[in-house]
Amino acid sequence: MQTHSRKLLVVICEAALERALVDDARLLGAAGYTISDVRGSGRGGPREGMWEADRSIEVKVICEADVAERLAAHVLATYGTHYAVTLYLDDVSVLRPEKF
Amino acid sequence: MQTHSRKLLVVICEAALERALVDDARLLGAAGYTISDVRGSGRGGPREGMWEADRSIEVKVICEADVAERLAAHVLATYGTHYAVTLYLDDVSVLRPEKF
Amino acid sequence: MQTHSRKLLVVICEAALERALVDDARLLGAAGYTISDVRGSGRGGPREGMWEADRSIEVKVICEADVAERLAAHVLATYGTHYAVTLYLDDVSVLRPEKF
Amino acid sequence: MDPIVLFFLLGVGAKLAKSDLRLPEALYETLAIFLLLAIGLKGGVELAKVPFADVAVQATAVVAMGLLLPLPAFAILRGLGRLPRADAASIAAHYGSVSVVTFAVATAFLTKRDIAYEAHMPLFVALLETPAIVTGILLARIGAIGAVRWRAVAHEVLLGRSVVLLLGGLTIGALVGAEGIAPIKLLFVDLFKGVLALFLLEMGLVAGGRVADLRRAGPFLVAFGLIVPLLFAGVGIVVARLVGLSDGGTALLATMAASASYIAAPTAMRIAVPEANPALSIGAALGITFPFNIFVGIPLYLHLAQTLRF
Amino acid sequence: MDPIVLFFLLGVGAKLAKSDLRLPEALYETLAIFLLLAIGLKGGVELAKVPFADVAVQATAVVAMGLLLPLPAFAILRGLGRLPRADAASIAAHYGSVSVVTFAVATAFLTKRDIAYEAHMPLFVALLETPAIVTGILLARIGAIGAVRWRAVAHEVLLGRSVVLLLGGLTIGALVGAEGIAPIKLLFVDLFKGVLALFLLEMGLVAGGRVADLRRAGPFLVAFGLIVPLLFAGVGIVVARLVGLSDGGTALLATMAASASYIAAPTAMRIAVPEANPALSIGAALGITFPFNIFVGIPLYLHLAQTLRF
Amino acid sequence: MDPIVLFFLLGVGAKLAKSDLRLPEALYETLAIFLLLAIGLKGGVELAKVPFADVAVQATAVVAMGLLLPLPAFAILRGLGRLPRADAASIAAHYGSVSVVTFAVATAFLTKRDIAYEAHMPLFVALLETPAIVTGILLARIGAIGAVRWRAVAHEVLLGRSVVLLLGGLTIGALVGAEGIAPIKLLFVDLFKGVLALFLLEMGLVAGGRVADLRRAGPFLVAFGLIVPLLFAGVGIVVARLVGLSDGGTALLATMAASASYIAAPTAMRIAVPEANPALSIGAALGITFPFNIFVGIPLYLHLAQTLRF
Ligand SMILES: Nc1ncnc2c1ncn2[C@@H]1O[C@H](COP(=O)(O)O)[C@@H](O)[C@H]1O
Ligand SMILES: Nc1ncnc2c1ncn2[C@@H]1O[C@H](COP(=O)(O)O)[C@@H](O)[C@H]1O
Ligand SMILES: Nc1ncnc2c1ncn2[C@@H]1O[C@H](COP(=O)(O)O)[C@@H](O)[C@H]1O
Ligand code: NA
Ligand code: NA
Ligand code: NA
Repeated sequence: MQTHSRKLLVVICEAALERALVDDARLLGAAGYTISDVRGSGRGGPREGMWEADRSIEVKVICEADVAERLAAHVLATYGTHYAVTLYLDDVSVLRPEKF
Repeated sequence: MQTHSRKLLVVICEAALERALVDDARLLGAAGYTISDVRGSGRGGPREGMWEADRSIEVKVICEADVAERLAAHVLATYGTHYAVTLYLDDVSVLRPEKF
Repeated sequence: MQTHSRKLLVVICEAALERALVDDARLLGAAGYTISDVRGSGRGGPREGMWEADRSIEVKVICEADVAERLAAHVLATYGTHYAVTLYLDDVSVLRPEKF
Repeated sequence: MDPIVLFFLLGVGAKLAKSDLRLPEALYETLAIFLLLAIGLKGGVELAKVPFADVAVQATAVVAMGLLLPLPAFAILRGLGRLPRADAASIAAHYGSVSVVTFAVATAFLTKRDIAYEAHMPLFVALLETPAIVTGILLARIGAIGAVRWRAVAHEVLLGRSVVLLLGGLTIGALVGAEGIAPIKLLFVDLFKGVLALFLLEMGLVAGGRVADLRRAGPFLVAFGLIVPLLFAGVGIVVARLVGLSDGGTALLATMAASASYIAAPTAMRIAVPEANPALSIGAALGITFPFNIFVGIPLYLHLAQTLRF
Repeated sequence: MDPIVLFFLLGVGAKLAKSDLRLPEALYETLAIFLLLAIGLKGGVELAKVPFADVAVQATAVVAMGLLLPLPAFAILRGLGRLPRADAASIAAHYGSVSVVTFAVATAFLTKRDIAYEAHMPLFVALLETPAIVTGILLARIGAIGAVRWRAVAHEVLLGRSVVLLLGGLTIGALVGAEGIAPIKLLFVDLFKGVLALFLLEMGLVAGGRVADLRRAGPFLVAFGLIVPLLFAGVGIVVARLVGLSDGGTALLATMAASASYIAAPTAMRIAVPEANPALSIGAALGITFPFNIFVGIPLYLHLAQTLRF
Repeated sequence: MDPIVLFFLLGVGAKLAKSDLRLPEALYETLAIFLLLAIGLKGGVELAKVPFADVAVQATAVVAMGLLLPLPAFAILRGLGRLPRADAASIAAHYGSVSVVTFAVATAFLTKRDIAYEAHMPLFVALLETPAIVTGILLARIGAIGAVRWRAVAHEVLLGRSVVLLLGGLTIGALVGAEGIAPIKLLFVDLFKGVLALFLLEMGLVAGGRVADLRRAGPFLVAFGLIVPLLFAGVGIVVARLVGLSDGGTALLATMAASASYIAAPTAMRIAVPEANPALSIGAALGITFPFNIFVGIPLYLHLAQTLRF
């Protein structure tokens, strides 16, 4: 089965950033995204998602390496300093390259 | 610590496929699966999960490479054309190979 | 863009372990964690998350390889026998190494 | 104007204005479960009082109507709309089936005006959900019936949430009767209208989100969503008269016929006829026909029911 | 028949029929929180009226009963059932503890028949939850008490959701009294029965899902789940008589003794005795004993309470 | 003592005791949506009765108050607290805005004592939410107004959930009037107090979780959270007197001025002034000022409103 390698960018951050991240992703060339509600803890302390300001999301974007890098850099530059943001990149393989 | 490499197949699709995917996974030899509710957007447009027909799920299956490939191929062949489906494969390592 | 490789440890288990896992992760040197509610099935049979004893969680920890291995080994040794637990390790790259 | 429909407008407005107002999905499910159970219970209590023979005749007529309604819809969609077979069949199934919430709004409308109706009408809602879906599938699969995963479909339509809750409520209501229900009446009867208002707010948010679909769907489907309900209401009125329903009951059956399903049908058709584009059927049912019915249709159908005599 | 238990049957039926009916987990939690708070509030209002001395005596007897009940259960499970120590201890803890919902169904049953009972009984529900769990853990760990993570366990049982909400409700109710509660009575008192019906629907869905466990568990555990409640109900009646409870109160204490916990106990035992197979205890408690009690047990216990005099 | 505030204490206690009691997030959202809608509906019904001119004058005064309140707060935070500009501006915005739940508790407090108040006060709650946020952003961005993403901010504050639901409820209430609301009164009016109690339980859990923030925030912010509400209450009373509100209405406006937003403001400031540390504003608003107001403030403000005459 022929597979094609892509990057998976995962951004875990405050729910307040959802709208902004979705726009950024589209602008920077991502064909889609997947979001799930999460809770957790990091340097910013625990975020249990019990109410508005305490909610976190995990945003997944599968895309070309360059798009992923641009998006990751943009996210850190724009939100990294003042928001609770964690992100990582992963190498994945997809079957329908045209989709991503 | 000795680890064993396996494939992680992730399928993001309409919630309507949950029952079918679970059956397929079992039939094609997966020992288990994990599902979470997600929202997102792709070529099929946004799916915000506000109600039945708008709900999406993410299905994770850890298994042998061949099982993953068979399952991935089957999912695309069976549901890829008419349903909102995105999938990718990833290389992961597990500690208890007999489980997967 | 300069990236740094880290390990992503994913533990899928009974919700009853949430508090314990979070403590273990901190003790063994993880700087943070992310949790989401999931459902699924494995050797222990289906866990549909319909009520307390039936709920499952997925815990993600991004950390140094040695921390990940210690944590993974600890989790299996402590909970692997009697609890519904599945875990896997993945190689990911992060941009802010000091965070993990 | 009835406050509950204003909640629908509030939802549509909020969505179109891109407000971040969003009802938690668990609330949506909870409200839906509540409405289905409550409608069933209320109907069941009355069902126990009606002679079986009468109900049997009416029920048969209603099921027959459900089986046949998709045919004219299909013809229109194929003939005038030039839609692909699968899409035409799927839309026909949605319109042949019934919208539980539209029915609930109609009953509230009648109650407010003290217009009596056969209180066992909810039984017909449950009976109307399924037949049109079967017809729709057959229309999509003529020549390839074999290809239909009937077991999966049957499971979807017969054991789907809405059928189970409606019939479950009907059965419980029929078994325990009026004073058996008394202790839970406050929740399932007295609070019904308020909960319906909340659900309409949610429906508004959802409908507001389908407007984009409609633009894609084009003028034909919009016209279809406005005209077919009138035709079907007419059919409903005729059937109601034939089985001797009261004016109120006639208005309700007309509303059922005129309403399009967006709960049972979408799920079932997605599984049975995946190649049909759900945006078309749901966009028309939710974006056009649902609002049309609650604002224009229901009062109109009542008027017709009260004036058309044979 | 009481409508609320029919909701349980509806749930079981839907699950066994593999319907996709599924109450959102948030709804399940919400209903549970509501029931616990409401039961506590109602009891608290009455608690304020009862002379402390009487309650103290009754409470002590109830706690003692909770501590001791697991012993005979454990003996049966080990002796006759030949179950591993951990499983026997865990199941014994579940049966020594109490099922809040079974208690609620029993109070509804009495209310419907206008049978009076000590209105502060909810206090005893709160008191019965914990002791049996402690005993169960000790039974599992004899010889290895040290190994028990007591802090975690204590946290689980004393600060677990159900104890906090029951005692919290009791305290608030006792502090503000009847007319203090008045403004929130509509929600916490008048709506109680309806909410209980919804919760029983959910319980039915859950119980229906445990049938597979029972098959694994085998005939002994099924018999255990049917017979032990009767024994425990007997104990409950004796204790109730000794502390001079009314017939209604006696029936309720019998029900508490006969019921098996599926909220507090499972969570606590999972942490304290992980090697015990939860499918056994939950399968028996939820799949056998819960339905047995709400259909057969409660009426029977009331009958016994009304007939057995000393 | 009012039972509903005891629910707040129960929540705080449970959280501090590290109980695993946790209301599902969907329930929190549902309760919030319900309260906002209900408050709006109730106010709207009355709004229809009041001559427009009077309301217009009062509304203008209230908006002006909202725009100016952040200024003294900002001065104190910068001058005495030596806080960074962004933090001072953000906290000032929170305190200039309003807490809907504090308002609800105050109305319950008045109702319990049969103290009349202008029933259209909810309009002012809706009007007070936004202005202070705008001022706060301007204070944070003096010299760099250009940098503000005004469109995003405007969207947040004008189309945020709370404004949409409050104004939506007000509009519906005003359109249908008292007897139009009747059929949904049971849910939105009669159940209000009970739902408010549940929400306060949740608020307690949240507030209990912010105590850590306060330790970080330090004594100055604690003092700020206790004293500024008194100053603002004074302002509120003066404004209320100027526009000729009744004693009850005056107490309510004082409460609004004294309360600090933790729904609209946090979300908006997070987007407009991200460098401000949310732990400070939320910690003070929720951990100090909210409890202070519901336990001490509200009774005090009423007393002042009844005694201070001009
Ligand atoms: N080491 C980590 N592993 C997994 N998730 C993390 C980690 N650090 C932070 N997170 C997640 O990212 C969110 C924001 O992180 P932070 O900005 O460090 O507070 C946290 O609330 C966690 O959900
Ligand atoms: N590039 C992508 N990255 C992450 N998730 C995606 C991507 N494309 C699609 N998805 C997810 O897959 C679902 C179906 O995709 P599609 O079939 O393209 O509409 C979407 O609703 C998203 O949740
Ligand atoms: N092969 C698998 N792939 C993905 N998730 C799995 C797999 N096996 C088990 N799981 C998840 O891990 C949980 C516990 O697994 P188990 O201990 O095998 O019952 C299950 O409920 C699933 O959610
Ligand atoms: Na129809
Ligand atoms: Na018991
Ligand atoms: Na204020």
